[in-house]
Amino acid sequence: MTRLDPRLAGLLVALAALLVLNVAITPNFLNMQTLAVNASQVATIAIVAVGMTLVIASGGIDLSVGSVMAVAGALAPMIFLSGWAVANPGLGLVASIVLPLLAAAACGLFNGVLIAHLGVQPIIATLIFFISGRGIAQVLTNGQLQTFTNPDFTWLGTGRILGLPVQGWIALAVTVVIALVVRRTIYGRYLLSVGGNERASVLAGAPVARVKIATYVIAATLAGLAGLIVVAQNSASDAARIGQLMELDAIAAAVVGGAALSGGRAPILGTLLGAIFIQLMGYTLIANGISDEMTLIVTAAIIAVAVWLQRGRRV
Amino acid sequence: DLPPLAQKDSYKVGFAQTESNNPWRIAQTKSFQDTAATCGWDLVMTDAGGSAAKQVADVDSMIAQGIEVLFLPPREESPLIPAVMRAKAAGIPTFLVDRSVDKAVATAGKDYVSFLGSDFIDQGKRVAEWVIANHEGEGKIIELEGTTGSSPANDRKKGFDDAIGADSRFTILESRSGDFARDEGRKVMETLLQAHPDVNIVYAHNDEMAIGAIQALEAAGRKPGEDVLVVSIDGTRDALQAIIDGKMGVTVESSPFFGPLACETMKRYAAGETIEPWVQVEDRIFTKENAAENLAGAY
Amino acid sequence: MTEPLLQMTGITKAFGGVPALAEGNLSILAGEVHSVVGQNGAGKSTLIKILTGVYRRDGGTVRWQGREVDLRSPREAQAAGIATIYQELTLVPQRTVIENIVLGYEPKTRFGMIDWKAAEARTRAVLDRFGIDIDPHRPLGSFPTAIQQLVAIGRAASMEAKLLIMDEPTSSLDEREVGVLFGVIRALKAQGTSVLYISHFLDEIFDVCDGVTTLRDGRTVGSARVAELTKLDLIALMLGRSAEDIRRAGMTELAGSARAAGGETVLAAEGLTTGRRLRHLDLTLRAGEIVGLAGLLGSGRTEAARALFGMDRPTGGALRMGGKAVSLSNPRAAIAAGLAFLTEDRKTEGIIPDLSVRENLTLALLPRLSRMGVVDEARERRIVEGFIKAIGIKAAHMDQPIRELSGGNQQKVLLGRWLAIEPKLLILDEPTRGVDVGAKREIQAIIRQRVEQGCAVLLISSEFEELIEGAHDIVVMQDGRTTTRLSNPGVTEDQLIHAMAAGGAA
Amino acid sequence: MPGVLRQGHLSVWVALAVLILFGVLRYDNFASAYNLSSFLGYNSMFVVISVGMCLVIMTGGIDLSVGTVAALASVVAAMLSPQGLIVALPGGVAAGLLAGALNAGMIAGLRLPPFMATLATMLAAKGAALSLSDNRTVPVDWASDFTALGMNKVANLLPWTILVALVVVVFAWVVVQRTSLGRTVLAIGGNAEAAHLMGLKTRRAEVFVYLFSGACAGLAGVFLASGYGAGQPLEGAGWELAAIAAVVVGGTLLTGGMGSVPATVAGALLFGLVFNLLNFENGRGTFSLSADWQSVIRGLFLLIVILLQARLGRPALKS
Ligand SMILES: Nc1ncnc2c1ncn2[C@@H]1O[C@H](COP(=O)(O)OP(=O)(O)OP(=O)(O)O)[C@@H](O)[C@H]1O
Ligand SMILES: Nc1ncnc2c1ncn2[C@@H]1O[C@H](COP(=O)(O)OP(=O)(O)OP(=O)(O)O)[C@@H](O)[C@H]1O
Ligand SMILES: [Mg+2]
Ligand SMILES: [Mg+2]
Repeated sequence: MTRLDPRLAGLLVALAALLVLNVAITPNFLNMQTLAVNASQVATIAIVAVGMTLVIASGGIDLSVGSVMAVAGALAPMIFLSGWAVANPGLGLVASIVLPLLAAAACGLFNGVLIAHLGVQPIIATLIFFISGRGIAQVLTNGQLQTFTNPDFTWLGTGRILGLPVQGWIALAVTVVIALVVRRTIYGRYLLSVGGNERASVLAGAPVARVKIATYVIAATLAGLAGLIVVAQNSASDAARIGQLMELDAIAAAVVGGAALSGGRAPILGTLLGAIFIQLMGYTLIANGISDEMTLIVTAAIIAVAVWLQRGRRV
Repeated sequence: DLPPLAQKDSYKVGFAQTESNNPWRIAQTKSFQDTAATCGWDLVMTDAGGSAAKQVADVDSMIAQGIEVLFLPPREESPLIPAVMRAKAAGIPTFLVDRSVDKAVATAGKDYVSFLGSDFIDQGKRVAEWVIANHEGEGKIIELEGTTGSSPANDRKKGFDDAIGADSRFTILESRSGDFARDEGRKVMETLLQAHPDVNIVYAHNDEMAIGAIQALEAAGRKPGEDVLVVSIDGTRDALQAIIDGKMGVTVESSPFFGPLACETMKRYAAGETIEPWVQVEDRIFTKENAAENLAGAY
Repeated sequence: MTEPLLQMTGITKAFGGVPALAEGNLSILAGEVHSVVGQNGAGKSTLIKILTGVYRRDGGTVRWQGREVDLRSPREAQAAGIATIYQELTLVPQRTVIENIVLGYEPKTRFGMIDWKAAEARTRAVLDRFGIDIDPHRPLGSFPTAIQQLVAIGRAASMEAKLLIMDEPTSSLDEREVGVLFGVIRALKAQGTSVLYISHFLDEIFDVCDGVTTLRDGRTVGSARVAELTKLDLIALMLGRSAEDIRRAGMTELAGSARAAGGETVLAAEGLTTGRRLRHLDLTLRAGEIVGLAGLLGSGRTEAARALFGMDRPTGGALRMGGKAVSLSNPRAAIAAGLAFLTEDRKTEGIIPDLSVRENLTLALLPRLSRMGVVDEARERRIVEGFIKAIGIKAAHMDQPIRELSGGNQQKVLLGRWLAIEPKLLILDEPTRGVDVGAKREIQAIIRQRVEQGCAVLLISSEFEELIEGAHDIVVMQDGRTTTRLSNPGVTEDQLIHAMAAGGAA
Repeated sequence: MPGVLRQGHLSVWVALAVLILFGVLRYDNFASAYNLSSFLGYNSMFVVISVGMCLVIMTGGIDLSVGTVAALASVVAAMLSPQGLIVALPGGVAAGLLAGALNAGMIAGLRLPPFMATLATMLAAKGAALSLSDNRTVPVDWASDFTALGMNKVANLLPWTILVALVVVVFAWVVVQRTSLGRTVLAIGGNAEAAHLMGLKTRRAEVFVYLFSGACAGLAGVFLASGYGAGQPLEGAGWELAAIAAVVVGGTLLTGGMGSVPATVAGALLFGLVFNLLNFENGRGTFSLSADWQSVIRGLFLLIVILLQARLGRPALKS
């Protein structure tokens, strides 16, 4: 039935080891607030990484997620701070969530069309938006930092449900839904087959272009969602900074979680665990006062080891 | 032996910005743009995207275009020396803005006209002095540093650490980079707060990180301004508001509005005046006494 | 007697606990052409890959030229004098033909640089030897499978090895190329080179081989001189049944399938043209009828299939279904219209290696297996279960990744993929390639059964026997055009060869 | 064998020619010796890392670490600069080689995916650069001959760095075109499994490309320290993407198996040229492009080149 990937088991062991280590050495590790902090910090990476996993499964890569976050994050305050939204608070709030997500989806559509219909290599196609997307966001906001107080909107980033941050729940929900989509739907099956062998998939009747476009749209929409969360969390939108380096974090989470950059595999739960692993590792280093330079070096070593543990063994 | 500058109505002026990824830089750029209209500048602007090497190449391309005056905020002390030297060789008077270059290699009055700006070390020191004067009892400090390796981060750290170290009441529990960003500052603060719940002072190298720290404190149920004192540098509108709201203690100004000063200094130079090597910018200090009145003028 | 050139004894190998080889023995004399036969999944390729260091063996010994050896990589094997053509083509499609022939053995100038002139000369010599006339500066991947296979053979044959291993080298060659290959093998043998020759075409074994070793379920069950065996003996040994059984069952299952009278036309091509390859295709395919497509290598049979299946855009002519002109713009449209196409290159155009047997088998069926985008997995499992039994797919379980299956079993899964959609027209390009005699009959039986139920079949095959016994009509192609239509029964091999060769290039 | 102007590589040369023509016609002083030499001086760093990246990508790999490795090498070279060029140059290159060896070990030895292995090295090199430099730029010894490499010019026109870069380019080109090592590099990218089964020395070739790329990054770091008078631990951000873009715009597929060294150089120069032209456009003052618009325009430009490439025919296999 469900194949429990031995890779996943390896990651779980590593995660458990990290937890034990923290309980032993990190001050005040075992309390609710620690969980809340980590859940809130991991949420955006996890959400983006889940989308990235789909893209990677299709045999692609998406460098533009950070820029898409910036675009969505720049749009939201522009909308709810506009005169119209102030006059219609309810509608304004909905619009300030839906419209940025649509804009993000449009960015994904752009990537997807370049890749699926014009045959541009994914890393380059998404590099275009990586370079210019943030510029667009900055042009939109005139380069200004937008700060605001809007409790309804900031609930997305600061609210709590059952004592845990809203965005943590959102990330969990996204993971579960996407995992089900991959496992149970025809889209998921086509996704894996397109990533596994594109030519054969075409011949077996898979709608390759549509699958790819859908994948980039999903990834971009999730990135947009993450962008909204970041903005809500900060009560500020800084187009120059939102989502910076997110593409690398997301790819790292996906790969540590067991995705293969050659495509054809989409371990969504693994991605969530991968994101948690990376988050917890960062937390451990900061909380224990490892210097910034050493943090970089230790992170590098841990990523290498984690990927080494993950690497698929062929006989 | 500085290149002379003729007195004219209009000049072709180069402004080689280092980057545009934070509100401070954007305000600075805008200040130069606004001044261009009033000061008779035909402004050539470039953006180095945070790369010192590209900034030198940008200056090169401006020299090729025949600018008459150069305003340069050097990204780093040493790497921009070639740019200063080449401008000098091309007969272009250069004014350094907001950061300086390595004094051992290039000197004001000889290689460039003057340095216009404030003193990052002094900014840090002034924050420390305010804390020493206004904090009662023991102080356990978390320091949120700017971008690792950048000169304002290094200088603001040095100024603060040296001054605060002189008073034995204070200990720095942890000092860590928040990358000059609100989001990163908040995340680091959230984590450090878990490890060091006994903290009662947060010193951030800029206001954005300070705001991030305030958010982290509030999310953890702490009361910034009451049980934790937050102090920083910049003087942004959000920081002044936080001071007014009682969540923040002090912010030392680091003004980005260089345009008028640049115009004035250039005119003085063209008129044949000898310019002092350091045209110091008077940085104000904002506390709850004067925050409200300065809110409107902040960026 | 002198010691054999190669002696492998008691070789064992298991993949993830599942044994592939339990007791592999193989002994090859210097200067002999030796064959290993066995059903799909018997362990032939595994045995070879163990010899050449692709896999590590779990147990057993290998003696090479009288000494015990442990070859740990293909490179070491080559250095020891063993050149290999693996079952799955292992060349670099993006690189030119020249590079693929000389890679690793480049002629050098005095300064250690590659001497491209000499490399080209060597390539031309190899190509000439096989009678191929192509531009060797073009990327190898731009040529059809058969050419690629010949290049692989040419590369290995030009290495001057002591032992040349060929794992199903003729699976995509036609009779003429096979003849050329045999000439080369005999010449090598005359020079004292040994050849290990694996093939499911038993006739070929009787043609060129001196000795034969039989594998069954990972065990060597016999080794003999070819001259002492009959074909029937060999099959019996492979399948583990008595010769009598086999005789009764007949050799080709396609033989004697009755033509359904007056089946209606499913698909008709009238003067179909694509780009520059397919020049003129006239073809009528009726329900309940098998039409064979014959032709020399490069005559455009695969191109014809691609055009029918909507893979290449037609530039002229018409395609009709049920009397109406249709245009199938892509495979998806073709599938929707009831077409199925089993391609000749299963590795690049067939399997999705990391997906399971189940997921591979139902790939084309998915739209019908799902409601509102959700796949009905229970039904899927039932269907796959049925096919695994019906076609006799040998897999550990249906969730095993297909890449772990032997070549022949992969082919069966792909056939299952197309049978599952119950097509109106089934296009089969070399469907029994790499399939053992037993399985070949099973596959043929399934095809016949489908035809009797009213399916139309277009059968592309380089095996005369399969065409003559199996097809109701045989259409012959030459140079991208259909030239002749021969009607069964009554077509003879001579007639077919004549029709294929007649006229020459237009 | 292959003409420099092969089909798939044509677009980059066309684009380069068009942009140069545009610049010469539109801007005064664009074609001046001053601009040419400063352009070449600055871009020699990108030429070098792009060539290293090109060979890596030919194997189907990628090297994300080039930017931070260059920064690390610049720090090392700056620290060695009092010993003179003769020590600092090899020292910086050795730092690059060390990082390359780390990559090679993880990729060819432990079989980690190149993307992740070099990502790890990217972080580690940054950490190392910051530790070594104590978080500060490291000024070079201006009294030594170290800065001669980066600041002096032949005939007051051609910077020494571009000449050194040219040597690297020719070396890479010869390796790819004329040695079995180079052909193995291409074969790995085409089909790694096949290359292994064909008995090629695939490990050796993989080790070579990562070492080479590391050395190129090291050399770029030396150029950086020497040309700008300091070791800069924070420089090099985004260089890897610039190099990848240069390689791809030069017609190389990221899946490997093909590619062109000269076209990669053209790709690197092309991107440098875009920056240069934008600076000149700003100077014309007809309209002032803000930094935000500049990145939008660069993205659009990349889009146009890519679309051009799709038009002029990809070097893809269509069979
Ligand atoms: N890499 C692998 N992983 C798991 N199982 C494998 C692997 N390679 C081969 N097998 C299994 O080993 C057995 C022998 O396979 P092998 O390829 O040697 O058969 P073969 O005799 O060459 O068959 P064919 O005639 O179909 O090529 C098969 O059951 C196959 O599923
Ligand atoms: N010997 C050859 N010399 C040159 N080109 C060839 C040769 N063989 C095939 N080709 C190319 O392949 C095209 C047709 O190949 P196609 O694959 O359709 O043939 P086929 O009859 O299906 O052969 P196969 O049995 O190999 O599948 C030809 O038009 C030609 O371009
Ligand atoms: Mg086999
Ligand atoms: Mg064919």
